[in-house]
Amino acid sequence: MSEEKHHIVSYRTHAFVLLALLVLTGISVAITQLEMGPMNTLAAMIIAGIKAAIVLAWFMHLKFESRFFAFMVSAVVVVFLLVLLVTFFDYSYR
Amino acid sequence: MNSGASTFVEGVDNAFIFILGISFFFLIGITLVMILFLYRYNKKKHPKAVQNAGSTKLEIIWTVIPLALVMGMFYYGYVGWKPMKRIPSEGVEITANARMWSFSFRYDNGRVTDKLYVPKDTAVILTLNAVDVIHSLYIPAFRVKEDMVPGLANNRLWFEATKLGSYSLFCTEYCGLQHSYMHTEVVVMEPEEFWTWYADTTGVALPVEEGADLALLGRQIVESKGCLACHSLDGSTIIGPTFKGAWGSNVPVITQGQQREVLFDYDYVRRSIYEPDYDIHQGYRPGQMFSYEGEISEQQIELIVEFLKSLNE
Amino acid sequence: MTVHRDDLGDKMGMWLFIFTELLLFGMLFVVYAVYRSMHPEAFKLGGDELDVVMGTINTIILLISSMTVAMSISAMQKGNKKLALTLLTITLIIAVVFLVNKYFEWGAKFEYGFNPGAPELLELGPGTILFFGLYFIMTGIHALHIIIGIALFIYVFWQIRKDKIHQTDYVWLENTGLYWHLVDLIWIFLFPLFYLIH
Amino acid sequence: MSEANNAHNVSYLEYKGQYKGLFAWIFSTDHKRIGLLYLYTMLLFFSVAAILGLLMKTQLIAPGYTIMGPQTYNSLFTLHGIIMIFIIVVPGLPAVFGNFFLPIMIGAKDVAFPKLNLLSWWFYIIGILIVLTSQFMGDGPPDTGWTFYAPYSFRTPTNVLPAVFGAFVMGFSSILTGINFVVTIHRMRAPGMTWFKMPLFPWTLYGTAWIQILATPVIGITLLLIIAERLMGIGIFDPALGGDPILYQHLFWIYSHPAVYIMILPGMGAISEIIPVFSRKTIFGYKAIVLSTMAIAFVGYFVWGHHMFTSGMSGRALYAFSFLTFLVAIPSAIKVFNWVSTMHRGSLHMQTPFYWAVSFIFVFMIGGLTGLVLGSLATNVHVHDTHFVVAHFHFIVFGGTGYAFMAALHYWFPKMFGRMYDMNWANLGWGIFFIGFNTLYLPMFYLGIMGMPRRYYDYLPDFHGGNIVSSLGAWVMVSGIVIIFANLIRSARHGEKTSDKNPWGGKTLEWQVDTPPTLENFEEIPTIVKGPYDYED
Repeated sequence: MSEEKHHIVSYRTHAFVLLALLVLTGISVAITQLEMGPMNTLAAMIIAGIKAAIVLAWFMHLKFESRFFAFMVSAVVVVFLLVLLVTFFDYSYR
Repeated sequence: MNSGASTFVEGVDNAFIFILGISFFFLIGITLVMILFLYRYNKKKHPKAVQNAGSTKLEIIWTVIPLALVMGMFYYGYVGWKPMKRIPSEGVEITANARMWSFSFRYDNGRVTDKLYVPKDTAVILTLNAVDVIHSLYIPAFRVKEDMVPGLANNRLWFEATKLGSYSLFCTEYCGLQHSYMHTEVVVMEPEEFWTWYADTTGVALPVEEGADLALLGRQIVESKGCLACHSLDGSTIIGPTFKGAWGSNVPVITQGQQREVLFDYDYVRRSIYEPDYDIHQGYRPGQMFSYEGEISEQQIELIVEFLKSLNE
Repeated sequence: MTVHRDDLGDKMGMWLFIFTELLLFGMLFVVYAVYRSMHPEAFKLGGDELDVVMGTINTIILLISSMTVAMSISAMQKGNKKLALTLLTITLIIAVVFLVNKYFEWGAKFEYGFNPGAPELLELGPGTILFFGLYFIMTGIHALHIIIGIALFIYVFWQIRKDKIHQTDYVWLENTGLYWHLVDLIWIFLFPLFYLIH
Repeated sequence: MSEANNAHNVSYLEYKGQYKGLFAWIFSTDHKRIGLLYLYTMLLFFSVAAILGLLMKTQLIAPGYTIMGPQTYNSLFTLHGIIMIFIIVVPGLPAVFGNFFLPIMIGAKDVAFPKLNLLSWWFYIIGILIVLTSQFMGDGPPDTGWTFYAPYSFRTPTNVLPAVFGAFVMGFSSILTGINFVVTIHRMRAPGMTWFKMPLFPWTLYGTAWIQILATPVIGITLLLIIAERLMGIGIFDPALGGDPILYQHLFWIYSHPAVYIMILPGMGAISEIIPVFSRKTIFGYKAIVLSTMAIAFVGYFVWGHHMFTSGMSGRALYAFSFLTFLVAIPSAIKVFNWVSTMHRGSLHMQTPFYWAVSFIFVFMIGGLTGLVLGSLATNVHVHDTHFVVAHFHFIVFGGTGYAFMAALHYWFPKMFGRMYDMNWANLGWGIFFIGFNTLYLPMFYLGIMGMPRRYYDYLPDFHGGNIVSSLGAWVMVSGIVIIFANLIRSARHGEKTSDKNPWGGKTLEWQVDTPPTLENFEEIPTIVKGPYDYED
């Protein structure tokens, strides 16, 4: 089924994506140098989540693939988060 | 079912009866229906099948009814289990220690026993410790069980015995070679009798009578502490080196990475019991034996030495 | 037999494989979360021992390499074989540089005795032992993926040179790219969790 | 291509490819040949593990030393568990019948990645070989049990590493098969075969494949951590270094509970194929069975903690897991009701596969209902880690998957080999096996409720009665297995030849192709217009 149309991502877009990722990396390094207690980790994880989403959407072409791919990825992330949550049913109440 | 002897028995057995009752009903009912179908709709009697692709109504019925039933089971299970986790603030506190492959029970006054002695109609709170690997303390007659996990702090189990007598206590978490021999007994006594027994701390120091067979006493200690599970008396290698002919020999050991030879004497025996990984007998693995400090007293070591000496005769 | 070709199917297979990788690392993150919740202080002290500058450099170059791979796919789609090969070469070099950095980082940790089983580490207590145990296991398995990625890139490079991978049949390149982005994704989480905790 | 070797009219068994002899099999990428490769490997190892089981039951016939010492006993139940779980029931139906029939049932010429499929078998074989080296090398056979519980698995001096590493390698086999099946089902269904026109066996394989993909990496990393622990002492699970052995159990069961559904779902699928065919009636509640399959696959992922009710976990985790466990019981119940309803007013053909299917429902009900006892908190505390659990999971894994495997084997046998087995011997074997099976495992429920712990080499005299019955049952059951296997092996070589495309009157696609199938299964890919079990004519 090679006749399907492929979306070609331009070099410019790639460069912008990289720029965004580098800026976010800078922000996360800077923000974790501040003393914010547990908020540090939260902030770092949120930024990492955004970076991951950007990589998935543009570099990994999820934005341009069939919707089913994005659905599968989200399902896997949900399964992982649920496993983490259920595990902490034990560790939070020991 | 075996005789119930603690306050948990009623709750647990109610859950058993509820679940098993429903289970038997469905098992027998569905099996009979199937047998009936096999008979009535056999191709000889019923050559043409009547098609029926399903019924949403039936699907809903047999989703909702079992759902209600299992929620009932969940409820009974929860009710029977809840008191096990509600540990009372007062009671007889005992520390249960497990190691490969024996239990020992330490009372607040320092008394250490192989069997678990408890008073009747009194809350008993066990703090569960394990030295080497995971064990599990199980008293079927009391319907209690909890794993004894090394490194897990504040792992407790409680029960209140309601009948006099002695009951089996098993290790139920597989823990190696002698797992199936790792069992002892719980002895339930009248409270007065228990407190008299408890106050009798003469048991802490061994009464060695004049002229007693010291080697025999030593042998009893070696047997009750489970040493023979790893150390043979006939010269064969089990997990650790044999005791046969060991006394007075020169043992090739590795001490902190250095090879050397040490004399198998009182000091060596004592160190091997209290700090087993200090001198590793060459050809054997470290980390196999854990310290018996607090479980075998100095006096007991002297008796063990007498026993080891006797093996050379 | 007729040759069966289904690019979308191949890509789907690659994604499914990526899911297994995500969950494999995912469980390490679960382990990390559990032990960090048990020993928050020791993990902070452990994090202080890691070199933020080195970590940041590795993050930046890995992100750049992700872009060069993505660009090489675009180049391949446009039929620019030469550019695709150049971009792949840059990616390969970056992958090697990442490993070299890692080698020096690990070497420094070994020197200080933070490697598993080192007597110095054993004296620092359970939290620190677990932190460095996880550090070595997680960055180690990540580095292993980088090595596999390098092997894949070399193979793909060769295939492009031989025109086995070309403008109308480049699913191997795409899938290798996906794999490389996965390596990047994992690092995006590893970096803050190990280097940026204070 | 010469006419005699045309992929459209030569049976897959006779097709001459690039290689000859044994190599024509072990290097074949044909999904049917790969299916048979798995079948032969499994039958071989099943026989080995069954003998190990028989030896253990013989040891237990009386208290004390009967025929072996404790170290031998411990390594036997470890090997029995590793072989049965990792080599037989986890790959089980998907690897044998899934490989053979999935493409045919959905109207495809092969799976999506035939080479990967062969690689998957090679990973499987290499994994087996690595596991086997553990028996002959180093410090003696491993004695940890198939669960490799920390910290015992890195304290014991026995040869645990190869066993763990072999299981790890077999994980790749499982993952690759899962990926292959998901892509095959998504991309290669025949024109007109919509999702809800797909037969139920492929549906269950689809659910199973997802669990294989999402759960197997968990055991992979867990086993790697055990290896790292043993080799380097990283401390992740070692309490002496601050690790938490209970975390090992979490990770282990995050895989190993879904693995139970990897084992049982395809079995349910096979039963869902057999019952309508031998009732000459469309399956009752097709969509309900599909939905319950997917529900089991999803919820089954979050109930692992019920293996750990007495492990020292927090109380809140306990009742969350107990609650979820009861939820996952419902979809299985729905399936049983639908199967029985399919038989209602059918025209039942009493033949060997149907005997197996009906007895499957019976033993599976016992397994499922005793699972309720284990899912409930109060009763679990009493029977956890006793013979009750051993009986329960043998009823599910052997009674469920094992019976379904035998049912599927007797059902598809003529299609696979182009020969028919002897029905009388097959029925006799089934009867003896069924009696032996129940005599063997039912007393274990009683022993468990009486309080006999599992993995016991020796026991107190109180437990003697139940053990005698159980051990005798083992001998009866193994006699049944011998009859069944002897009949099948003889028939595969010398049985009555048949080219009847459809001996049982099935409606799914595999009964429309040649017997045995040609190399490419279909001369022309069919277009599907009807549902899978359409008996309306």
